Amino acid sequence: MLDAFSRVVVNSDAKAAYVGGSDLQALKTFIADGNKRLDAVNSIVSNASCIVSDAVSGMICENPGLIAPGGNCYTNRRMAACLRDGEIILRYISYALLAGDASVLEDRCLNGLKETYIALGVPNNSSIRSVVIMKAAAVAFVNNTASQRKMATTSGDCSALSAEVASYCDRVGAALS
Amino acid sequence: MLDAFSRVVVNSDAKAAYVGGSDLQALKTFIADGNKRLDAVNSIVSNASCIVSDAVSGMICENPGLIAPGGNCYTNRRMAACLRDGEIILRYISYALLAGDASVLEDRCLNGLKETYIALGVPNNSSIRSVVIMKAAAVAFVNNTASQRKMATTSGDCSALSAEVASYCDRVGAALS
Amino acid sequence: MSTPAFTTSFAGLSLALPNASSHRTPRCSMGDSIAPKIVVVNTGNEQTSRLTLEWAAIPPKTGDATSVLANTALKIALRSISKVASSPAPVQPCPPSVTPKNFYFPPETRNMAPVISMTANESISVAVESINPSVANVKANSPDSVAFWKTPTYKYSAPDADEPVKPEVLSTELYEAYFPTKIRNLAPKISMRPPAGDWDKTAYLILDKEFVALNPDLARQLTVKPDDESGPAPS
Ligand SMILES: C=CC1=C(C)[C@@H](Cc2[nH]c(/C=C3N=C(/C=C4\NC(=O)[C@H](C)[C@H]4CC)C(C)=C\3CCC(=O)O)c(CCC(=O)O)c2C)NC1=O
Ligand SMILES: C=CC1=C(C)[C@@H](Cc2[nH]c(/C=C3N=C(/C=C4\NC(=O)[C@H](C)[C@H]4CC)C(C)=C\3CCC(=O)O)c(CCC(=O)O)c2C)NC1=O
Ligand SMILES: C=CC1=C(C)[C@@H](Cc2[nH]c(/C=C3N=C(/C=C4\NC(=O)[C@H](C)[C@H]4CC)C(C)=C\3CCC(=O)O)c(CCC(=O)O)c2C)NC1=O
Ligand SMILES: C=CC1=C(C)[C@@H](Cc2[nH]c(/C=C3N=C(/C=C4\NC(=O)[C@H](C)[C@H]4CC)C(C)=C\3CCC(=O)O)c(CCC(=O)O)c2C)NC1=O
Ligand SMILES: C=CC1=C(C)[C@@H](Cc2[nH]c(/C=C3N=C(/C=C4\NC(=O)[C@H](C)[C@H]4CC)C(C)=C\3CCC(=O)O)c(CCC(=O)O)c2C)NC1=O
Ligand SMILES: C=CC1=C(C)[C@@H](Cc2[nH]c(/C=C3N=C(/C=C4\NC(=O)[C@H](C)[C@H]4CC)C(C)=C\3CCC(=O)O)c(CCC(=O)O)c2C)NC1=O
Repeated sequence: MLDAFSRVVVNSDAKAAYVGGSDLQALKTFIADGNKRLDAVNSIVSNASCIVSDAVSGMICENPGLIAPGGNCYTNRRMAACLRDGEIILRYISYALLAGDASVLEDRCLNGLKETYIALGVPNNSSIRSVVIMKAAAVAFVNNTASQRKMATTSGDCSALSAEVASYCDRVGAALS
Repeated sequence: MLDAFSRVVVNSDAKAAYVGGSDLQALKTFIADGNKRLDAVNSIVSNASCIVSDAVSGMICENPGLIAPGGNCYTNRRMAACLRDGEIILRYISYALLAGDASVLEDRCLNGLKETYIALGVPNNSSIRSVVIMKAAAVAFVNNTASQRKMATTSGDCSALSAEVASYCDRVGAALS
Repeated sequence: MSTPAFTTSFAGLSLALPNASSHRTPRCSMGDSIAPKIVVVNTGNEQTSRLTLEWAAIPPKTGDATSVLANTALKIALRSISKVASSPAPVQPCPPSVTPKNFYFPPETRNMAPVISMTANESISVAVESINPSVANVKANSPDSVAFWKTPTYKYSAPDADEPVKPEVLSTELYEAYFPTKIRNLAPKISMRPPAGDWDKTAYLILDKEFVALNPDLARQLTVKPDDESGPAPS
């Protein structure tokens, strides 16, 4: 079943997958901590825009040279490219959390990313910094401790899930180091 | 003589009087040691600011409690009032030296000063100390022995004048005792 | 107020002065701060030398007060011979509602220190000044960086277009191997509808993928700089 999922993501011809009703029940038996995991993924994807722009802003706050002439985020086009990359990376992380598996993240997103960034002059320590901020936000949302927004979920312990999403964020950092 | 001088002021209800040319010559025949006296007065009034701030500083150096909380010179406002009082007193002394007469000093400046100071909590012994320092400075200037500044005057003996200004300073001390 | 009257002659006035009556001086009383101001001008020429006498209220010497206070206090501070060997005062605990830096170092006096300068054998000056060095044009005492949506005003400053040089053409060979065109900028899209409750357990999960587009409007927002005092932007 999860192979089917990966195919959706990986194959350019594959169509979207819709899982409802009893299929969803079946899916949930396959993925560890089904309900909690879906809540966790939902908390991230529902706040994706905010998480990404906050992380990119924070990265720039700390290094304003990025948006000065010569900086890799200088001009709207590059800033938009940076925000897009952040969103791409966050979505692959959320997919890894859905699947409970980092292979698609590694193969489709991280493979060759460092080399690509070096060729483009994207400063990897800054990219890593933005992913670290996204990690803080993602962990906060999974644990429902985000200071500015609370999700309504049934209370319980999601620390394993938050540790898991943190580990996927760390893989991105490791790939860029 | 200065009575007449003052009368000039009183008769015209004016606040300022100007004496020059032949009026000045006439005046000088009536004030004892006209030229020397004018030199003496000049040496004091030309250095008035310095004499006053030096005397007040010295008074405070010897009694730092005056500028600590609770002291009568504590805060800019009171310090400004104290410096002003010092200037008032020095000006009346210089007037007494010009007139050769202490009556205006006594009547307009010293009369009721002690009682005023008691009512205000101004410590009279400190006031007296600052006048003693002003006396030392005034005497030095009249004798042209001030260590930091020399006036250019025709040499001669001005000890009578310096004793006279010292006596006016002593009257202030006596009035505050 | 009428103009001063000049007398033409003092002839005949006696030098034996009776005590001056108080009415001969301008009406004033204790507390008016009125005192005689004498100015003597000696031009060395009998015709032009002159004396002026003016009765005026003397205002408090506010300007002098500051420097007299400070200079005298410094002398007292430096010359106190008997200094008690001090042990540090106990540190007051910071109340929970107050940020420590505001409690121990209130903003009005924060980041100031005595700056001593001297000329050998001539003078010492001590000035208490704000210390504010900068690194790469960013001053130490700049306000903390604030996210743009937290500032009351902000100014747009990023250019819309690229620098005024030839339009950039990215060489695709740089990343073609890793991110071939067909799949570049593609990312999973996950959406879901959780069950609403016991009355409606309908739920679904949709997994899709999409090309993530550039969003110039959002980018424009993020390049906006908040108002601050840190001086010219680093170059
Ligand atoms: C000057 C610029 C500047 C920024 C832009 C931020 C950037 C920023 N955001 C967070 C950290 C965070 N950012 C978010 C993000 C969000 N929370 C929500 O409710 C929203 C939906 C979403 C977008 C705002 C979350 C949830 C955290 C985790 C901590 C927290 O809840 O505050 C962190 C901490 C990272 C860490 O701990 O290492 C930083 C530096 N800070 C800055 O100084
Ligand atoms: C720590 C603080 C501190 C001070 C502020 C001084 C205060 C001070 N000044 C003088 C004494 C004096 N002060 C002046 C004043 C002046 N001379 C000038 O050339 C200037 C124009 C003018 C202002 C400086 C003069 C002329 C004397 C007389 C002695 C002298 O010439 O030095 C005296 C001696 C008084 C006495 O003999 O009883 C004292 C104590 N001393 C201190 O310990
Ligand atoms: C309106 C302004 C005005 C003045 C300021 C005086 C200025 C003045 N002083 C003196 C003249 C003098 N002035 C002094 C004074 C002194 N000598 C000392 O050594 C003492 C330090 C000091 C005491 C105060 C002396 C001693 C003389 C000479 C003798 C005398 O004329 O009495 C003279 C006469 C000419 C001369 O000798 O130079 C004049 C014009 N007269 C004026 O009309
Ligand atoms: C014509 C003569 C004449 C005077 C002599 C003064 C006298 C005088 N001095 C002060 C007022 C004052 N006088 C002093 C002076 C001193 N405090 C000290 O510790 C020192 C010992 C001393 C200076 C040497 C101070 C500090 C005040 C202010 C007191 C206060 O407001 O608390 C006041 C009160 C009102 C005011 O501040 O104006 C008056 C009337 N005014 C006059 O009209
Ligand atoms: C599936 C995964 C996947 C990705 C992760 C991206 C990877 C990627 N990023 C960029 C391209 C870029 N990536 C960035 C990103 C950044 N610049 C910074 O200073 C920041 C540190 C950082 C954001 C955090 C920028 C600014 C560009 C544009 C570079 C340029 O055009 O000069 C490009 C070049 C082509 C293009 O612009 O589209 C590619 C392939 N695309 C993918 O398909
Ligand atoms: C298709 C969409 C879809 C979803 C989004 C989920 C929604 C969902 N979550 C839970 C249920 C739950 N969800 C959580 C999750 C959390 N609790 C916390 O305190 C953490 C902040 C957060 C971690 C992410 C927990 C702890 C439970 C209850 C325990 C469990 O069922 O595992 C349940 C079971 C019923 C209930 O308890 O309400 C359901 C249906 N399921 C779905 O089918």
